[in-house]
Amino acid sequence: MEGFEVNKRDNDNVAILNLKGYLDAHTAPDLESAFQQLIDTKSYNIVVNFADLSYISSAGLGVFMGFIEDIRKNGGDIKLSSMKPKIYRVFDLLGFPTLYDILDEEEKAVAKFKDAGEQS
Amino acid sequence: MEGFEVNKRDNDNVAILNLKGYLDAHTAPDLESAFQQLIDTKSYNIVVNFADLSYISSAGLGVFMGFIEDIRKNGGDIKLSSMKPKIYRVFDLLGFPTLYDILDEEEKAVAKFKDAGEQS
Amino acid sequence: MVSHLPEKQKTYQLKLPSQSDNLALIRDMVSKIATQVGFDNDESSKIELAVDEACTNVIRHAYPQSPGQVIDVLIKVDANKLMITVSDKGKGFNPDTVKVSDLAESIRAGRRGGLGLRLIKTLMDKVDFQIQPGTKNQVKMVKYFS
Amino acid sequence: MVSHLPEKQKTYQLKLPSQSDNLALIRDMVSKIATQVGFDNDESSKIELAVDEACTNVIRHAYPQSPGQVIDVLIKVDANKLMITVSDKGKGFNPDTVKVSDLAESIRAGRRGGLGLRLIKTLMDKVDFQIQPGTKNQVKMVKYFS
Ligand SMILES: Nc1ncnc2c1ncn2[C@@H]1O[C@H](COP(=O)(O)OP(=O)(O)O)[C@@H](O)[C@H]1O
Ligand SMILES: Nc1ncnc2c1ncn2[C@@H]1O[C@H](COP(=O)(O)OP(=O)(O)O)[C@@H](O)[C@H]1O
Repeated sequence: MEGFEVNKRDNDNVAILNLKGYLDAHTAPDLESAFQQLIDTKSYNIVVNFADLSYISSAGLGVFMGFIEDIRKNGGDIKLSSMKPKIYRVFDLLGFPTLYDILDEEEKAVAKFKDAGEQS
Repeated sequence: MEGFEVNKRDNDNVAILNLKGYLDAHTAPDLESAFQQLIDTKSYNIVVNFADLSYISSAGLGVFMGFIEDIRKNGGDIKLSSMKPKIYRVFDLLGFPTLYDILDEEEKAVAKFKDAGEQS
Repeated sequence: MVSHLPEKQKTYQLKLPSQSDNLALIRDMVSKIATQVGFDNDESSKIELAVDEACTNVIRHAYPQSPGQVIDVLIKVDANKLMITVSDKGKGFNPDTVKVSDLAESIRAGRRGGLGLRLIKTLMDKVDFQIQPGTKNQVKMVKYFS
Repeated sequence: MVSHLPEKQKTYQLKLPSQSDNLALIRDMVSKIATQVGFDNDESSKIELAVDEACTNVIRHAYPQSPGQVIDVLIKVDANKLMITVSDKGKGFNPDTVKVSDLAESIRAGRRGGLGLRLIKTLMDKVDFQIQPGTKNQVKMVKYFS
Protein backbone atom coordinates (compact mmCIF):
# COMPACT_ATOMS: atom_id res chain seq x y z
CA MET A 1 0.00 0.00 0.00
CA GLU A 2 1.14 3.53 -0.70
CA GLY A 3 2.45 5.23 2.44
CA PHE A 4 3.38 8.74 3.47
CA GLU A 5 6.72 10.51 3.29
CA VAL A 6 7.88 13.93 4.32
CA ASN A 7 11.26 15.17 3.08
CA LYS A 8 12.98 18.39 4.08
CA ARG A 9 15.10 20.62 1.85
CA ASP A 10 16.50 24.10 2.40
CA ASN A 11 16.45 27.12 0.11
CA ASP A 12 18.54 29.74 1.89
CA ASN A 13 16.57 30.60 5.00
CA VAL A 14 13.40 28.85 3.85
CA ALA A 15 12.72 25.23 4.86
CA ILE A 16 10.77 23.23 2.31
CA LEU A 17 8.78 20.13 3.23
CA ASN A 18 7.83 17.81 0.39
CA LEU A 19 4.83 15.64 1.15
CA LYS A 20 4.22 12.37 -0.65
CA GLY A 21 1.46 9.74 -0.51
CA TYR A 22 -1.50 10.02 1.81
CA LEU A 23 -1.87 12.23 4.87
CA ASP A 24 -4.54 10.95 7.25
CA ALA A 25 -4.98 10.26 10.98
CA HIS A 26 -2.44 7.45 10.67
CA THR A 27 0.33 9.45 9.02
CA ALA A 28 -0.34 12.93 10.47
CA PRO A 29 2.02 12.24 13.44
CA ASP A 30 4.93 11.96 10.96
CA LEU A 31 4.19 15.45 9.68
CA GLU A 32 3.85 16.72 13.23
CA SER A 33 7.34 15.49 14.06
CA ALA A 34 8.70 17.23 10.98
CA PHE A 35 7.13 20.53 12.09
CA GLN A 36 8.33 20.04 15.65
CA GLN A 37 11.89 19.59 14.40
CA LEU A 38 11.69 22.82 12.41
CA ILE A 39 10.46 24.67 15.46
CA ASP A 40 13.14 23.11 17.64
CA THR A 41 15.75 24.48 15.26
CA LYS A 42 13.98 27.84 15.01
CA SER A 43 13.25 27.41 11.28
CA TYR A 44 10.09 29.48 11.06
CA ASN A 45 9.98 30.18 7.31
CA ILE A 46 8.30 27.07 5.96
CA VAL A 47 6.98 26.09 2.53
CA VAL A 48 5.04 22.86 2.24
CA ASN A 49 5.05 21.41 -1.28
CA PHE A 50 2.02 19.16 -1.93
CA ALA A 51 2.89 18.14 -5.49
CA ASP A 52 3.25 14.44 -4.65
CA LEU A 53 0.48 14.27 -2.07
CA SER A 54 -2.45 12.25 -3.33
CA TYR A 55 -4.84 12.34 -0.37
CA ILE A 56 -5.54 14.44 2.72
CA SER A 57 -8.18 14.26 5.46
CA SER A 58 -8.96 16.74 8.22
CA ALA A 59 -6.47 14.97 10.48
CA GLY A 60 -3.80 16.21 8.07
CA LEU A 61 -5.22 19.73 7.99
CA GLY A 62 -5.18 19.76 11.78
CA VAL A 63 -1.38 19.68 11.74
CA PHE A 64 -1.25 22.99 9.87
CA MET A 65 -3.73 24.50 12.32
CA GLY A 66 -1.75 23.30 15.32
CA PHE A 67 1.54 24.99 14.43
CA ILE A 68 0.56 28.17 12.60
CA GLU A 69 0.01 30.44 15.63
CA ASP A 70 3.34 29.54 17.19
CA ILE A 71 5.21 30.01 13.93
CA ARG A 72 3.61 33.35 13.13
CA LYS A 73 4.30 34.61 16.64
CA ASN A 74 7.94 33.97 15.88
CA GLY A 75 7.81 36.04 12.71
CA GLY A 76 7.54 33.09 10.37
CA ASP A 77 4.79 31.49 8.31
CA ILE A 78 3.65 28.21 6.75
CA LYS A 79 3.00 28.69 3.05
CA LEU A 80 1.42 25.91 1.01
CA SER A 81 2.13 25.16 -2.66
CA SER A 82 1.52 22.92 -5.65
CA MET A 83 -1.68 21.20 -4.57
CA LYS A 84 -3.58 18.87 -6.89
CA PRO A 85 -7.17 20.10 -7.40
CA LYS A 86 -8.51 17.25 -5.26
CA ILE A 87 -6.28 18.32 -2.35
CA TYR A 88 -6.99 22.04 -2.79
CA ARG A 89 -10.71 21.34 -2.65
CA VAL A 90 -10.43 20.04 0.91
CA PHE A 91 -8.50 23.12 2.08
CA ASP A 92 -10.97 25.30 0.25
CA LEU A 93 -14.08 23.65 1.70
CA LEU A 94 -12.80 24.37 5.19
CA GLY A 95 -11.86 27.99 4.57
CA PHE A 96 -8.07 27.72 4.63
CA PRO A 97 -7.43 30.09 1.69
CA THR A 98 -8.46 33.12 3.76
CA LEU A 99 -6.02 32.27 6.53
CA TYR A 100 -3.11 30.62 4.71
CA ASP A 101 -1.07 31.60 1.66
CA ILE A 102 -1.69 28.87 -0.91
CA LEU A 103 0.43 29.25 -4.07
CA ASP A 104 0.39 27.24 -7.26
CA GLU A 105 4.21 26.95 -7.42
CA GLU A 106 6.85 26.33 -4.79
CA GLU A 107 9.07 29.13 -6.18
CA LYS A 108 6.31 31.66 -5.66
CA ALA A 109 5.91 30.56 -2.07
CA VAL A 110 9.64 30.80 -1.45
CA ALA A 111 9.76 34.20 -3.19
CA LYS A 112 7.15 35.55 -0.77
CA PHE A 113 9.53 34.98 2.13
CA LYS A 114 12.45 36.56 0.26
CA ASP A 115 10.42 39.61 -0.79
CA ALA A 116 9.30 40.07 2.79
CA GLY A 117 12.93 39.77 3.94
CA GLU A 118 14.11 42.48 1.52
CA GLN A 119 11.41 44.89 2.63
CA SER A 120 12.29 44.65 6.29
CA MET B 1 -9.67 -0.56 -10.74
CA GLU B 2 -7.43 -2.38 -13.18
CA GLY B 3 -9.44 -4.43 -15.67
CA PHE B 4 -8.70 -7.13 -18.23
CA GLU B 5 -7.86 -6.79 -21.90
CA VAL B 6 -7.17 -9.28 -24.62
CA ASN B 7 -5.67 -8.05 -27.91
CA LYS B 8 -5.08 -10.11 -31.02
CA ARG B 9 -2.16 -9.76 -33.44
CA ASP B 10 -1.04 -11.97 -36.32
CA ASN B 11 2.44 -13.24 -37.15
CA ASP B 12 2.06 -15.02 -40.50
CA ASN B 13 -0.15 -18.01 -39.74
CA VAL B 14 0.17 -17.68 -35.97
CA ALA B 15 -2.40 -15.74 -33.97
CA ILE B 16 -1.05 -14.02 -30.89
CA LEU B 17 -3.25 -13.05 -27.96
CA ASN B 18 -1.84 -10.46 -25.57
CA LEU B 19 -3.39 -10.62 -22.11
CA LYS B 20 -3.37 -7.63 -19.79
CA GLY B 21 -4.62 -7.00 -16.23
CA TYR B 22 -6.34 -9.68 -14.21
CA LEU B 23 -7.92 -12.90 -15.42
CA ASP B 24 -10.47 -14.28 -12.96
CA ALA B 25 -14.04 -15.63 -12.98
CA HIS B 26 -15.27 -12.16 -13.91
CA THR B 27 -13.02 -11.61 -16.90
CA ALA B 28 -12.57 -15.21 -18.14
CA PRO B 29 -15.61 -14.89 -20.47
CA ASP B 30 -13.74 -12.18 -22.43
CA LEU B 31 -10.90 -14.60 -23.07
CA GLU B 32 -13.36 -17.32 -24.01
CA SER B 33 -14.87 -15.10 -26.68
CA ALA B 34 -11.42 -14.38 -28.06
CA PHE B 35 -10.70 -18.11 -28.37
CA GLN B 36 -14.12 -18.76 -29.87
CA GLN B 37 -13.43 -16.16 -32.55
CA LEU B 38 -10.12 -17.79 -33.43
CA ILE B 39 -11.83 -21.16 -33.74
CA ASP B 40 -14.64 -19.69 -35.84
CA THR B 41 -12.03 -18.39 -38.28
CA LYS B 42 -10.07 -21.66 -38.17
CA SER B 43 -7.00 -20.00 -36.61
CA TYR B 44 -5.62 -22.95 -34.72
CA ASN B 45 -2.01 -21.87 -34.24
CA ILE B 46 -2.24 -19.73 -31.13
CA VAL B 47 0.34 -18.09 -28.89
CA VAL B 48 -0.86 -16.45 -25.70
CA ASN B 49 1.51 -13.77 -24.39
CA PHE B 50 1.16 -13.24 -20.64
CA ALA B 51 3.72 -10.44 -20.26
CA ASP B 52 1.18 -7.86 -19.10
CA LEU B 53 -1.01 -10.21 -17.08
CA SER B 54 -0.72 -9.51 -13.37
CA TYR B 55 -3.12 -12.06 -11.90
CA ILE B 56 -4.76 -15.36 -12.79
CA SER B 57 -7.10 -17.72 -10.92
CA SER B 58 -8.27 -21.21 -11.84
CA ALA B 59 -11.25 -19.69 -13.68
CA GLY B 60 -8.68 -18.27 -16.10
CA LEU B 61 -6.83 -21.57 -16.40
CA GLY B 62 -10.12 -23.28 -17.17
CA VAL B 63 -10.34 -21.38 -20.45
CA PHE B 64 -7.10 -22.97 -21.69
CA MET B 65 -8.40 -26.40 -20.65
CA GLY B 66 -11.69 -25.90 -22.43
CA PHE B 67 -10.27 -25.20 -25.89
CA ILE B 68 -7.07 -27.24 -26.07
CA GLU B 69 -8.61 -30.58 -27.19
CA ASP B 70 -10.57 -29.02 -30.01
CA ILE B 71 -7.60 -26.99 -31.23
CA ARG B 72 -5.19 -29.93 -31.16
CA LYS B 73 -7.68 -32.15 -32.98
CA ASN B 74 -7.54 -29.56 -35.75
CA GLY B 75 -3.74 -29.77 -35.94
CA GLY B 76 -3.11 -26.61 -33.95
CA ASP B 77 -1.96 -25.80 -30.45
CA ILE B 78 -2.13 -23.17 -27.71
CA LYS B 79 1.38 -22.18 -26.63
CA LEU B 80 1.92 -19.93 -23.65
CA SER B 81 4.71 -17.38 -23.24
CA SER B 82 6.27 -14.63 -21.14
CA MET B 83 4.67 -15.36 -17.78
CA LYS B 84 5.67 -13.46 -14.66
CA PRO B 85 6.92 -15.89 -11.96
CA LYS B 86 3.73 -15.32 -9.92
CA ILE B 87 1.58 -16.39 -12.90
CA TYR B 88 3.80 -19.32 -13.84
CA ARG B 89 3.55 -20.63 -10.29
CA VAL B 90 -0.21 -21.13 -10.64
CA PHE B 91 0.14 -23.06 -13.91
CA ASP B 92 2.96 -25.06 -12.36
CA LEU B 93 1.06 -25.94 -9.18
CA LEU B 94 -1.72 -27.44 -11.28
CA GLY B 95 0.52 -29.46 -13.59
CA PHE B 96 0.14 -27.45 -16.80
CA PRO B 97 3.82 -27.61 -17.83
CA THR B 98 3.55 -31.33 -18.68
CA LEU B 99 0.57 -30.76 -20.97
CA TYR B 100 1.20 -27.31 -22.45
CA ASP B 101 4.22 -25.70 -24.11
CA ILE B 102 5.19 -22.78 -21.86
CA LEU B 103 8.01 -20.63 -23.27
CA ASP B 104 9.82 -17.69 -21.74
CA GLU B 105 9.60 -15.58 -24.93
CA GLU B 106 6.85 -15.04 -27.48
CA GLU B 107 9.32 -15.45 -30.38
CA LYS B 108 10.25 -18.93 -29.20
CA ALA B 109 6.60 -19.91 -29.03
CA VAL B 110 5.97 -18.58 -32.54
CA ALA B 111 9.12 -20.31 -33.82
CA LYS B 112 7.82 -23.65 -32.58
CA PHE B 113 4.86 -23.38 -34.98
CA LYS B 114 7.11 -22.31 -37.87
CA ASP B 115 9.62 -25.13 -37.25
CA ALA B 116 6.77 -27.62 -37.18
CA GLY B 117 5.43 -26.17 -40.43
CA GLU B 118 8.79 -26.56 -42.18
CA GLN B 119 9.16 -30.17 -41.11
CA SER B 120 5.82 -31.27 -42.48
CA MET C 1 -16.68 -4.88 -17.43
CA VAL C 2 -18.79 -1.74 -17.75
CA SER C 3 -20.44 -0.54 -14.54
CA HIS C 4 -24.19 -0.23 -14.48
CA LEU C 5 -26.42 1.42 -11.96
CA PRO C 6 -27.72 -1.38 -9.80
CA GLU C 7 -31.27 -2.51 -10.33
CA LYS C 8 -31.97 -3.77 -6.85
CA GLN C 9 -30.36 -3.02 -3.52
CA LYS C 10 -26.82 -4.24 -2.94
CA THR C 11 -25.27 -4.48 0.49
CA TYR C 12 -21.59 -4.39 1.43
CA GLN C 13 -20.30 -4.55 4.96
CA LEU C 14 -16.83 -4.14 6.36
CA LYS C 15 -15.95 -4.60 10.02
CA LEU C 16 -12.45 -4.07 11.29
CA PRO C 17 -10.44 -2.95 14.31
CA SER C 18 -10.59 0.77 15.17
CA GLN C 19 -6.95 1.48 14.40
CA SER C 20 -5.63 4.23 12.22
CA ASP C 21 -3.62 1.84 10.05
CA ASN C 22 -6.94 0.50 8.76
CA LEU C 23 -8.09 3.86 7.34
CA ALA C 24 -6.29 3.29 4.04
CA LEU C 25 -8.02 -0.10 3.69
CA ILE C 26 -11.43 1.42 4.35
CA ARG C 27 -10.88 4.26 1.88
CA ASP C 28 -9.73 1.87 -0.78
CA MET C 29 -12.72 -0.35 -0.35
CA VAL C 30 -15.24 2.48 -0.26
CA SER C 31 -13.86 4.31 -3.29
CA LYS C 32 -13.77 1.08 -5.29
CA ILE C 33 -17.36 0.24 -4.43
CA ALA C 34 -18.47 3.79 -5.22
CA THR C 35 -16.76 3.67 -8.61
CA GLN C 36 -18.05 0.17 -9.33
CA VAL C 37 -21.67 1.17 -8.75
CA GLY C 38 -21.37 4.17 -11.06
CA PHE C 39 -20.04 7.29 -9.30
CA ASP C 40 -17.38 9.27 -11.15
CA ASN C 41 -13.93 9.84 -9.63
CA ASP C 42 -14.91 13.19 -8.22
CA GLU C 43 -17.98 11.89 -6.39
CA SER C 44 -16.14 8.75 -5.26
CA SER C 45 -13.40 10.81 -3.68
CA LYS C 46 -15.97 12.85 -1.76
CA ILE C 47 -17.58 9.70 -0.41
CA GLU C 48 -14.14 8.29 0.42
CA LEU C 49 -13.20 11.38 2.43
CA ALA C 50 -16.51 11.53 4.30
CA VAL C 51 -16.13 7.90 5.36
CA ASP C 52 -12.52 8.48 6.41
CA GLU C 53 -13.69 11.36 8.62
CA ALA C 54 -16.41 9.28 10.26
CA CYS C 55 -14.00 6.37 10.86
CA THR C 56 -11.26 8.67 12.15
CA ASN C 57 -13.78 9.91 14.71
CA VAL C 58 -14.52 6.36 15.80
CA ILE C 59 -10.79 5.68 16.18
CA ARG C 60 -10.09 8.93 18.04
CA HIS C 61 -13.22 9.51 20.10
CA ALA C 62 -15.47 6.46 20.42
CA TYR C 63 -13.18 4.22 22.45
CA PRO C 64 -10.80 6.56 24.25
CA GLN C 65 -9.66 3.87 26.71
CA SER C 66 -9.29 0.94 24.34
CA PRO C 67 -8.16 0.99 20.73
CA GLY C 68 -8.81 -2.03 18.53
CA GLN C 69 -12.59 -2.12 19.02
CA VAL C 70 -14.90 -2.55 16.04
CA ILE C 71 -15.61 -0.05 13.26
CA ASP C 72 -18.57 -1.17 11.20
CA VAL C 73 -18.98 0.29 7.71
CA LEU C 74 -22.24 -0.66 6.00
CA ILE C 75 -22.92 0.36 2.40
CA LYS C 76 -26.27 0.00 0.69
CA VAL C 77 -26.74 0.90 -2.93
CA ASP C 78 -30.05 1.13 -4.73
CA ALA C 79 -31.16 2.62 -8.02
CA ASN C 80 -30.81 6.24 -6.93
CA LYS C 81 -28.39 6.45 -4.02
CA LEU C 82 -25.52 5.08 -2.00
CA MET C 83 -26.04 5.01 1.76
CA ILE C 84 -23.12 4.51 4.15
CA THR C 85 -23.49 3.92 7.86
CA VAL C 86 -20.43 4.06 10.09
CA SER C 87 -21.17 2.57 13.51
CA ASP C 88 -19.36 2.11 16.80
CA LYS C 89 -20.37 0.87 20.24
CA GLY C 90 -18.35 3.52 22.06
CA LYS C 91 -19.09 6.46 24.30
CA GLY C 92 -21.26 8.38 21.87
CA PHE C 93 -21.73 12.15 21.57
CA ASN C 94 -24.43 14.72 21.06
CA PRO C 95 -24.28 15.88 17.46
CA ASP C 96 -26.44 18.92 18.24
CA THR C 97 -24.15 20.35 20.88
CA VAL C 98 -20.80 19.42 19.32
CA LYS C 99 -18.98 22.66 18.73
CA VAL C 100 -18.59 23.34 15.02
CA SER C 101 -16.31 26.33 15.31
CA ASP C 102 -15.01 28.07 12.22
CA LEU C 103 -11.37 27.78 11.25
CA ALA C 104 -10.13 31.17 12.55
CA GLU C 105 -11.79 30.56 15.87
CA SER C 106 -10.31 27.07 16.19
CA ILE C 107 -6.83 28.31 15.42
CA ARG C 108 -7.13 31.16 17.94
CA ALA C 109 -8.36 28.69 20.54
CA GLY C 110 -5.42 26.40 19.80
CA ARG C 111 -7.76 23.60 18.74
CA ARG C 112 -6.61 21.57 15.82
CA GLY C 113 -9.80 19.64 15.24
CA GLY C 114 -13.48 20.25 14.76
CA LEU C 115 -13.38 19.97 10.98
CA GLY C 116 -14.48 16.38 10.43
CA LEU C 117 -18.22 16.71 10.94
CA ARG C 118 -18.24 19.93 8.88
CA LEU C 119 -16.55 18.11 6.02
CA ILE C 120 -18.94 15.17 6.22
CA LYS C 121 -21.95 17.50 6.01
CA THR C 122 -20.46 19.40 3.09
CA LEU C 123 -19.38 16.36 1.10
CA MET C 124 -22.52 14.23 1.42
CA ASP C 125 -26.10 14.95 0.37
CA LYS C 126 -27.69 13.89 3.64
CA VAL C 127 -26.25 13.13 7.08
CA ASP C 128 -28.07 11.72 10.03
CA PHE C 129 -26.89 10.66 13.52
CA GLN C 130 -28.34 7.99 15.77
CA ILE C 131 -26.58 7.85 19.10
CA GLN C 132 -27.03 5.21 21.79
CA PRO C 133 -23.84 5.37 23.90
CA GLY C 134 -22.26 1.96 24.55
CA THR C 135 -24.79 0.25 22.30
CA LYS C 136 -24.76 1.69 18.81
CA ASN C 137 -23.66 5.09 17.55
CA GLN C 138 -24.32 5.64 13.86
CA VAL C 139 -23.44 8.26 11.31
CA LYS C 140 -25.63 7.70 8.24
CA MET C 141 -24.54 9.43 5.06
CA VAL C 142 -26.31 9.48 1.71
CA LYS C 143 -25.05 10.36 -1.76
CA TYR C 144 -27.50 10.43 -4.66
CA PHE C 145 -26.61 9.45 -8.21
CA SER C 146 -26.65 12.67 -10.21
CA MET D 1 4.23 2.75 9.31
CA VAL D 2 6.18 -0.49 9.76
CA SER D 3 4.03 -3.62 10.08
CA HIS D 4 4.35 -5.65 13.23
CA LEU D 5 3.05 -9.06 14.02
CA PRO D 6 -0.13 -8.52 15.97
CA GLU D 7 -0.03 -9.12 19.71
CA LYS D 8 -3.65 -10.03 20.22
CA GLN D 9 -6.34 -11.29 17.87
CA LYS D 10 -7.62 -8.92 15.20
CA THR D 11 -10.82 -9.53 13.30
CA TYR D 12 -11.80 -8.25 9.86
CA GLN D 13 -15.04 -9.08 8.14
CA LEU D 14 -16.27 -8.36 4.64
CA LYS D 15 -19.74 -9.21 3.40
CA LEU D 16 -20.81 -8.50 -0.14
CA PRO D 17 -23.02 -9.74 -2.98
CA SER D 18 -21.99 -13.01 -4.66
CA GLN D 19 -21.17 -11.46 -8.02
CA SER D 20 -17.99 -11.94 -9.97
CA ASP D 21 -17.36 -8.20 -10.25
CA ASN D 22 -16.69 -8.19 -6.51
CA LEU D 23 -13.79 -10.66 -6.74
CA ALA D 24 -11.27 -7.88 -7.44
CA LEU D 25 -12.49 -6.00 -4.35
CA ILE D 26 -12.15 -9.07 -2.16
CA ARG D 27 -8.65 -9.85 -3.44
CA ASP D 28 -7.54 -6.31 -2.90
CA MET D 29 -8.81 -6.26 0.63
CA VAL D 30 -7.39 -9.65 1.56
CA SER D 31 -3.94 -9.01 0.12
CA LYS D 32 -3.74 -5.64 1.86
CA ILE D 33 -4.71 -7.11 5.21
CA ALA D 34 -2.24 -9.97 4.76
CA THR D 35 0.57 -7.55 3.95
CA GLN D 36 -0.41 -5.20 6.76
CA VAL D 37 -0.24 -7.94 9.38
CA GLY D 38 3.20 -9.04 8.22
CA PHE D 39 3.10 -11.55 5.34
CA ASP D 40 5.53 -10.94 2.48
CA ASN D 41 4.28 -10.39 -1.08
CA ASP D 42 4.71 -14.02 -1.97
CA GLU D 43 2.65 -15.34 0.96
CA SER D 44 0.05 -12.58 0.52
CA SER D 45 -0.50 -13.53 -3.08
CA LYS D 46 -1.05 -17.16 -2.11
CA ILE D 47 -3.66 -16.15 0.45
CA GLU D 48 -5.26 -13.81 -2.10
CA LEU D 49 -5.58 -16.60 -4.68
CA ALA D 50 -6.95 -19.14 -2.18
CA VAL D 51 -9.65 -16.68 -1.11
CA ASP D 52 -10.49 -15.86 -4.72
CA GLU D 53 -10.97 -19.59 -5.39
CA ALA D 54 -13.26 -20.04 -2.39
CA CYS D 55 -15.31 -16.96 -3.32
CA THR D 56 -15.48 -17.96 -6.99
CA ASN D 57 -16.99 -21.26 -5.82
CA VAL D 58 -19.62 -19.40 -3.80
CA ILE D 59 -20.48 -17.27 -6.84
CA ARG D 60 -20.58 -20.24 -9.24
CA HIS D 61 -21.93 -23.07 -7.15
CA ALA D 62 -23.56 -22.00 -3.88
CA TYR D 63 -26.55 -20.14 -5.26
CA PRO D 64 -27.14 -21.54 -8.75
CA GLN D 65 -30.63 -20.07 -9.02
CA SER D 66 -30.01 -16.61 -7.59
CA PRO D 67 -26.88 -14.50 -7.93
CA GLY D 68 -26.35 -11.54 -5.60
CA GLN D 69 -26.62 -13.51 -2.35
CA VAL D 70 -24.10 -12.95 0.44
CA ILE D 71 -20.43 -13.95 0.48
CA ASP D 72 -18.99 -13.60 3.95
CA VAL D 73 -15.21 -13.35 4.32
CA LEU D 74 -13.99 -13.42 7.92
CA ILE D 75 -10.31 -12.92 8.73
CA LYS D 76 -8.80 -13.48 12.15
CA VAL D 77 -5.18 -12.77 12.84
CA ASP D 78 -3.31 -13.72 15.98
CA ALA D 79 0.35 -13.90 16.90
CA ASN D 80 1.13 -16.97 14.81
CA LYS D 81 -1.46 -17.27 12.05
CA LEU D 82 -4.06 -15.76 9.75
CA MET D 83 -7.35 -17.63 9.53
CA ILE D 84 -9.84 -16.92 6.74
CA THR D 85 -13.34 -18.33 6.64
CA VAL D 86 -15.41 -17.97 3.47
CA SER D 87 -19.08 -18.71 4.13
CA ASP D 88 -22.27 -18.96 2.15
CA LYS D 89 -25.83 -20.05 2.93
CA GLY D 90 -26.24 -21.89 -0.36
CA LYS D 91 -26.76 -25.46 -1.46
CA GLY D 92 -23.57 -26.86 0.04
CA PHE D 93 -21.48 -29.81 -1.15
CA ASN D 94 -19.65 -32.82 0.16
CA PRO D 95 -15.94 -32.01 0.21
CA ASP D 96 -15.05 -35.71 0.60
CA THR D 97 -16.79 -36.84 -2.57
CA VAL D 98 -16.03 -33.85 -4.76
CA LYS D 99 -14.05 -35.18 -7.68
CA VAL D 100 -10.49 -33.82 -7.62
CA SER D 101 -9.42 -35.14 -11.00
CA ASP D 102 -5.95 -34.46 -12.34
CA LEU D 103 -5.43 -32.07 -15.22
CA ALA D 104 -5.01 -34.59 -18.04
CA GLU D 105 -8.14 -36.44 -16.95
CA SER D 106 -10.18 -33.21 -16.77
CA ILE D 107 -9.08 -32.15 -20.22
CA ARG D 108 -9.91 -35.56 -21.72
CA ALA D 109 -13.31 -35.45 -20.03
CA GLY D 110 -13.93 -31.98 -21.43
CA ARG D 111 -14.21 -30.52 -17.94
CA ARG D 112 -12.68 -27.14 -17.49
CA GLY D 113 -12.95 -26.94 -13.72
CA GLY D 114 -12.04 -28.95 -10.66
CA LEU D 115 -8.90 -26.99 -9.92
CA GLY D 116 -10.09 -24.55 -7.27
CA LEU D 117 -10.17 -26.82 -4.23
CA ARG D 118 -6.82 -28.33 -5.26
CA LEU D 119 -5.27 -24.88 -5.39
CA ILE D 120 -6.74 -23.89 -2.02
CA LYS D 121 -5.28 -27.00 -0.38
CA THR D 122 -1.89 -26.42 -1.98
CA LEU D 123 -1.68 -22.70 -1.20
CA MET D 124 -2.80 -22.75 2.42
CA ASP D 125 -1.32 -24.55 5.43
CA LYS D 126 -4.63 -25.98 6.68
CA VAL D 127 -8.08 -26.24 5.11
CA ASP D 128 -11.25 -27.38 6.78
CA PHE D 129 -14.87 -27.56 5.56
CA GLN D 130 -18.06 -27.25 7.60
CA ILE D 131 -21.14 -27.79 5.47
CA GLN D 132 -24.74 -27.21 6.53
CA PRO D 133 -26.68 -26.73 3.27
CA GLY D 134 -28.97 -23.69 3.28
CA THR D 135 -27.68 -22.60 6.68
CA LYS D 136 -23.93 -22.13 6.69
CA ASN D 137 -21.26 -23.61 4.45
CA GLN D 138 -17.74 -22.69 5.46
CA VAL D 139 -14.28 -23.11 4.02
CA LYS D 140 -11.74 -22.36 6.75
CA MET D 141 -8.19 -21.73 5.64
CA VAL D 142 -5.14 -21.12 7.80
CA LYS D 143 -1.74 -19.63 6.95
CA TYR D 144 0.97 -19.56 9.61
CA PHE D 145 3.54 -16.80 9.92
CA SER D 146 6.84 -18.36 8.92
N1 LIG E 1 -17.92 8.31 16.75
C1 LIG E 1 -17.79 9.26 17.71
N2 LIG E 1 -17.75 8.89 19.02
C2 LIG E 1 -17.61 9.82 20.00
N3 LIG E 1 -17.53 11.15 19.75
C3 LIG E 1 -17.56 11.57 18.48
C4 LIG E 1 -17.69 10.67 17.39
N4 LIG E 1 -17.70 11.39 16.25
C5 LIG E 1 -17.58 12.67 16.61
N5 LIG E 1 -17.50 12.82 17.95
C6 LIG E 1 -17.39 14.08 18.73
O1 LIG E 1 -17.61 15.16 17.84
C7 LIG E 1 -16.51 16.07 17.90
C8 LIG E 1 -16.30 16.76 16.57
O2 LIG E 1 -15.84 15.85 15.60
P1 LIG E 1 -15.08 16.39 14.32
O3 LIG E 1 -15.87 17.48 13.72
O4 LIG E 1 -14.78 15.25 13.45
O5 LIG E 1 -13.74 17.05 14.87
P2 LIG E 1 -12.52 16.41 15.67
O6 LIG E 1 -12.62 14.93 15.54
O7 LIG E 1 -11.32 16.94 14.99
O8 LIG E 1 -12.67 16.91 17.07
C9 LIG E 1 -15.34 15.26 18.38
O9 LIG E 1 -14.36 16.05 19.00
C10 LIG E 1 -16.01 14.28 19.34
O10 LIG E 1 -16.21 14.88 20.59
N1 LIG F 1 -19.33 -22.94 -1.91
C1 LIG F 1 -19.73 -24.02 -2.62
N2 LIG F 1 -21.05 -24.30 -2.74
C2 LIG F 1 -21.46 -25.38 -3.45
N3 LIG F 1 -20.62 -26.23 -4.07
C3 LIG F 1 -19.29 -26.00 -3.98
C4 LIG F 1 -18.78 -24.90 -3.26
N4 LIG F 1 -17.43 -24.94 -3.35
C5 LIG F 1 -17.12 -26.02 -4.09
N5 LIG F 1 -18.23 -26.67 -4.48
C6 LIG F 1 -18.30 -27.93 -5.28
O1 LIG F 1 -16.99 -28.44 -5.40
C7 LIG F 1 -16.65 -28.65 -6.77
C8 LIG F 1 -15.17 -28.48 -7.01
O2 LIG F 1 -14.80 -27.12 -6.84
P1 LIG F 1 -13.46 -26.59 -7.50
O3 LIG F 1 -12.36 -27.53 -7.17
O4 LIG F 1 -13.27 -25.18 -7.08
O5 LIG F 1 -13.68 -26.68 -9.07
P2 LIG F 1 -14.78 -25.98 -9.99
O6 LIG F 1 -15.38 -24.86 -9.22
O7 LIG F 1 -13.99 -25.52 -11.14
O8 LIG F 1 -15.74 -27.08 -10.33
C9 LIG F 1 -17.53 -27.69 -7.54
O9 LIG F 1 -17.74 -28.09 -8.85
C10 LIG F 1 -18.81 -27.70 -6.68
O10 LIG F 1 -19.61 -28.80 -7.03
